[in-house]
Amino acid sequence: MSARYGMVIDLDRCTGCGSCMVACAAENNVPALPQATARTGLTPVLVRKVSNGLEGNLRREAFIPIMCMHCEHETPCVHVCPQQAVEVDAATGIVMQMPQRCLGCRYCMTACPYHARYFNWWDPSWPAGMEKTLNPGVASRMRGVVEKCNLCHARFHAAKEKAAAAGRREIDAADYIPACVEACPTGAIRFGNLADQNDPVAQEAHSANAFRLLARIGTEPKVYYKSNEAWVRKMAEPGDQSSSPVRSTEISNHQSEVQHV
Amino acid sequence: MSSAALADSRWIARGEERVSLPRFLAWLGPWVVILAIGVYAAGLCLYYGLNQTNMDNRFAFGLWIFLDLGVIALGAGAFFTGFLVYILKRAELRPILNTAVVVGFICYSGAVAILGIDVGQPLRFWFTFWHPNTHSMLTEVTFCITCYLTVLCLEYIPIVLRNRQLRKLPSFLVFEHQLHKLVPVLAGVGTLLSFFHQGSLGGLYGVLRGRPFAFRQGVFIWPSTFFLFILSAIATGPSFLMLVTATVESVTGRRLVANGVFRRLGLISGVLLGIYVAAKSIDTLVWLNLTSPSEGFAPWQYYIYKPFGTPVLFAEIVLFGLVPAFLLTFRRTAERRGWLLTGAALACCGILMNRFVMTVQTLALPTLPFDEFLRYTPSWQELASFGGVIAYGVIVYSLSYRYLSLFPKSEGENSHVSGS
Amino acid sequence: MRRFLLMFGLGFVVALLAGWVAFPRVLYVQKQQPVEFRHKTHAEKAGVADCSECHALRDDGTFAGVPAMEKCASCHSDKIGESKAEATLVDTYVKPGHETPWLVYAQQPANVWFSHAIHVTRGGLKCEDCHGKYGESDQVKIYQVNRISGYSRDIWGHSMSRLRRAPGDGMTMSDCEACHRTRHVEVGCLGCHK
Amino acid sequence: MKFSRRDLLVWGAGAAAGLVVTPVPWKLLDDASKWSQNWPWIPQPARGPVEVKQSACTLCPNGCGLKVRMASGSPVGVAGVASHPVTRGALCPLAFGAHQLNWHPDRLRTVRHHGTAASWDDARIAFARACSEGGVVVLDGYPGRAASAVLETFAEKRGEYRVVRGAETRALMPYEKWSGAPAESLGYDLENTATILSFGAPLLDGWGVPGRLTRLWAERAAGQAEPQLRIIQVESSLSRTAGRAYQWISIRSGSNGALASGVARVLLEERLVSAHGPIPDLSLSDAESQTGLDANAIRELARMIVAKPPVIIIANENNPAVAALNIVLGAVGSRGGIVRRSKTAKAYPSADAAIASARAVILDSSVPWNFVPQTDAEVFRFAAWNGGPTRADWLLPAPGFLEELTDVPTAPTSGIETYALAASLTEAAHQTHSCAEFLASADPSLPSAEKIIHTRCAELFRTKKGILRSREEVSVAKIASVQKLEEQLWNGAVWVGEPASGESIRCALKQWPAADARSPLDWSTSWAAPVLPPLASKLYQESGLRESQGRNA
Repeated sequence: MSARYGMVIDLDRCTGCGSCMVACAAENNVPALPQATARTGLTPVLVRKVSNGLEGNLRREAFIPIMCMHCEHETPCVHVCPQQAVEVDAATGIVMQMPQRCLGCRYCMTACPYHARYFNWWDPSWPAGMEKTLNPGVASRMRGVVEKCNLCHARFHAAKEKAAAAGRREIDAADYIPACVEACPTGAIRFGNLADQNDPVAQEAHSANAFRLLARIGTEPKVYYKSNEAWVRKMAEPGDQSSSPVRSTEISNHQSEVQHV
Repeated sequence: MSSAALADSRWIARGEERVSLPRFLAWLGPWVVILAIGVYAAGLCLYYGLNQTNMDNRFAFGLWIFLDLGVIALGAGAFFTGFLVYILKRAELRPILNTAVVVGFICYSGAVAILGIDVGQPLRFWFTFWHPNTHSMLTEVTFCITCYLTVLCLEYIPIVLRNRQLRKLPSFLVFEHQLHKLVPVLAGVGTLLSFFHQGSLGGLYGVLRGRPFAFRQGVFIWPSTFFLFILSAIATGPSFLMLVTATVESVTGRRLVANGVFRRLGLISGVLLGIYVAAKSIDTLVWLNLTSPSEGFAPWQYYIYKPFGTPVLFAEIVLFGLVPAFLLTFRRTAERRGWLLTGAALACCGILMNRFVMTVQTLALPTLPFDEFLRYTPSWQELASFGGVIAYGVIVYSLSYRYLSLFPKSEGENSHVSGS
Repeated sequence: MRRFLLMFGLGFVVALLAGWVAFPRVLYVQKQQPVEFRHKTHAEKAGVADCSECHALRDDGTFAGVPAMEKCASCHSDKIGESKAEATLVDTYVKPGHETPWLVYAQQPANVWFSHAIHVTRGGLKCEDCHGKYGESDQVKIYQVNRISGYSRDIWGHSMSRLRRAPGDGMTMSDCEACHRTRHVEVGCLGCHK
Repeated sequence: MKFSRRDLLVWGAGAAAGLVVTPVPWKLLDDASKWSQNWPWIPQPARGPVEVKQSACTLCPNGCGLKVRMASGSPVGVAGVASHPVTRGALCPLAFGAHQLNWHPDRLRTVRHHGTAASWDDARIAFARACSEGGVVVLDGYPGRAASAVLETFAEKRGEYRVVRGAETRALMPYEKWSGAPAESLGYDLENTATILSFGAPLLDGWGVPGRLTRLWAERAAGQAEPQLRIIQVESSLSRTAGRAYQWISIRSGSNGALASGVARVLLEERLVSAHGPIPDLSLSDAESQTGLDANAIRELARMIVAKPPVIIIANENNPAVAALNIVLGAVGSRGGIVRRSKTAKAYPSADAAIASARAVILDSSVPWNFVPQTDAEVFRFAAWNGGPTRADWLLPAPGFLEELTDVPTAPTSGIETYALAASLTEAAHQTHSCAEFLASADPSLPSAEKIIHTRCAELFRTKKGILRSREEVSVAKIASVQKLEEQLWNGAVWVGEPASGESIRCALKQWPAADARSPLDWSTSWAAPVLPPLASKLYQESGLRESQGRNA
């Protein structure tokens, strides 16, 4: 039976600690390049800070982890890739990016409304000796290709192999948990099979305060968010933000860094 | 006369008068320098990777894509003139046919060269042919541009082979003759290919569901921009040819084509531009009132960021659309060379502006509600490669003009103004 | 015209020879295995009946590949017989405790993920379906490595044209795909890549 | 036969046509792209089996449970241990990239004396000379370890042993002063509390054992309108904790003591608490003007904190006025309050005071890099990473992450006693020695840390108290031998003591203490490594989530 892996991220639980980002980078052999900036670095999952736009003690902030949304319908990146380096996997629903097939045209990056795709502007490198700490399940990429969250596919491989060795066809759900989900200290990021009606994550995805970013574009993302706070839910859709312009510090902090040498 | 000049003169078509070799070299010199810097910059990008540019994850396309879209749009004159001459049998346009082919060749080869730097892994270019994604507009563009560039080469080769020295080789002459017979067929094929890739280039952005500023509703299987790009390209292609020819005329001080040709080109350009402006206006209204709101984006959101306010939209449609359409169509303005060329220049600016808006503004605008408007300034490497392509164009055109017979000889002889 | 054909033909033939005969020799570097290992000897004399006795799956389902020194040392802690290979194995590797730097014919690049457990345990493939009958060979093969890509020759297969190949010759992605197609097993890109 | 130019052209055309039907162009095209997929200068992970080891983190004194994936002798991934009694699987963000720390460019690789490279022998000679000339002060940032015992034994003979405390332990110092129970033996019974009033402590942002309270908060409070656990955060600006708290009370910075006094006054005057205590001198209107909160807000806060008992007050520093509020609330020595988890822990002298007479000061690698001893003596500083400019005379490279065999005593804020062992999972990348090893080489009569660990395990086995927590729970009484016990501990099991009893803390508070206006130290003082794992600095650099802390890779 084909699965539809997805996530529900409870924004009320996210403290913005960034564990997901570090764990993701370590799992996926993302290099820590000193020359990379907010706009040229690789952050398959990126925690964005948003606020309700008010000041003083009325101010509230929330953190939104953004990764590939694994769009189910008319997946923008899959449609535009000229050489089938991206596909929606029929068996899992995972949007798979293949850096080895990638031409580096970056058309998919312009197509992605969530900016969840990252280009390798540099060849990856690590301080001498640190390459020993690379995760054997993931090949490092080279410069000139696009990468993104593949839902920790190395872990899916391991789970599949373990199941096969035991003679099973289906993986054990406990064996396949992406790094960000595993790392989240508050359990804000939950992972499951959205196609399975009995999966608590699937149920949560359809609960009252669950929402998806830019749902009206119609790409059916499989990453859901959840918040009991109305102002946070308003972050999902563009609209009347003009009255209270919402600033994302992530971008404004680094505006000056756009021009690099 | 030095031996070099003597050797040089033997390559110039008999009866044609050209500037002296030193003057020609002096003209070429600066362009060669610009080209050399461009090649060096491109080399840096290939060797060190695209970190040499100022593009980033959010501004994943930059100056180069604008250049590609721009020159390919301007190069549309090549296929369209071929179409008019060979398919619609408008023989009066034949004098500019060679120029059209050379300009087309320059634009397309320049665009392909820039694409070769712009992709992160140029060695994998053939994957697009081996593992094509038929849903992708970029696949369509790649296939058509590659094929059409081949067609342009086949159209350009006979022009080259007719050079005074080269035609001495008998087999070349035979080859040229055979190839020449193919030209009407090539024009047909070229037209078909060009229709598709000009359209696909429009589709490239029109299909971007995730970029509501660019996304357009489909007509058949293509977004409306597919057709708008074809229309705008064929509308401005003749204008650009007119500008190129006029520029060459003023640089060389010779009248190269009859005024009637310009008038005819202007009329074609103007009428098509008028149709384009009407279609673009309808498209804009549909997009602002239906497409964009249905995706949850209020249209005014796109125009609150400086410098991309509503004046840009106005300029694109009225100043660089409607105005040149009038200038090029109506006799009172079109019969005056100054107004005609102003109209042509405005039309070319308009298409460049359209391509700029589609590529750069689309990426600068936020999609997520907590995103910000983005800025990007090209690096010197990007600018230098850009300049390199322009210089390449000027050099190829200058060489072609000097050594090949681009314009019918009679025109050149009769309207000889000064002996430059 | 005759001269034209002659010259053209001459060029054609020279290119053919260069492309089909000289090119593969230039493209691939030949390397010797560190020890003259013989599968046949092990099967016949040491009574190793099954590939998995040495090439085993680990507990977590991963494939151990070429066995570690430990495995060799379990029999070859001292020299068995007088052969030169035996001496090399014991003196150079077993006694000092160094791993033998075997050159792995079927080594896939870093971006490939291949699970023996899935193919063998679940899919029921036999070793020779992919590896050919190398397990019965009496001689250690020369290891050939592509100068440009760094791939073992066994990945492309022995035939340059890849037109007429013995079963188990070649392990490119097309070979994987072909087998998957005939068995109607669909996997995405990341089914086999990492 | 003579070749003409024409012949050459035709020959070339033939060759070109021939080449097309050979593998040359096609194979080259294919191989060139394969080359681009396998560029030799791109590091690729090693091939080989992966195994998972369970251990404990030793980067700071909180000893979180770690699951470490090992490949080819190197750690390649870090995750939390779900069965860990305190962290329950949660870790701080830095831990996930900590396995890269050993290769950090700022790793100390050689002994350095005044900035120039020296040898271990040079350091030993210099230290021996110093020892022979006068006293030695040993500074430890992580007391309670077997290695600490080595340090202490050495110091007893040759000088003095002092402890550098993190902000969390410093916040417990007033209770040590008032009750005599050492701050090292006190902890917070967070698991049983219902209301936490925090005076600027970054509770959800790395405070204490980083995962402990975040887990509790996530289970009992996050996203709930009426949470089981209320965190009330008093802070001048909107911090991560303030933003996620049940209530955020914004006051002027530096007025924590005044607010605590004001709240205490309301509690006592309105008889909201049954306990008695000295009434603060500060009037409510003074508290009002100092904090910027109006009197009603202070009253409301007082009512709010007693509305859902048990309540606990957490300070972010050694602030007696804030600490006294806990006494007023009766939260010291009671369930859900501040508990004494061990009766055996000793009180240590603090390292804050100036070091008057010593010939040498030696700093264990657990002392935070930014701690500067006030001394004129020769300073020997152990550290695994170079945290920037230092006044130490000697920099001595210590073992890095997972390189050292050590034991892991109870975390400073923990409400229960725990004990774990951390094996040396990976070979030291450089020639390193721990401070304890160094001292043992100076004084061969010192016991080795390993021997002390054996003794401690034997002691645990002998008392038969507590349980061992791993994937399953085993009572120590049921373990067959001390070897079994030790083996399980080396494999990552955690010994958990019996729940603390509260009676043993009696605070004698005669007079309301003056508010201590000292500004709180950065939370990162509890983070012993002076540098961030490269991935964490990358995170700060690229996400803007935090101001850059520490030094980048």
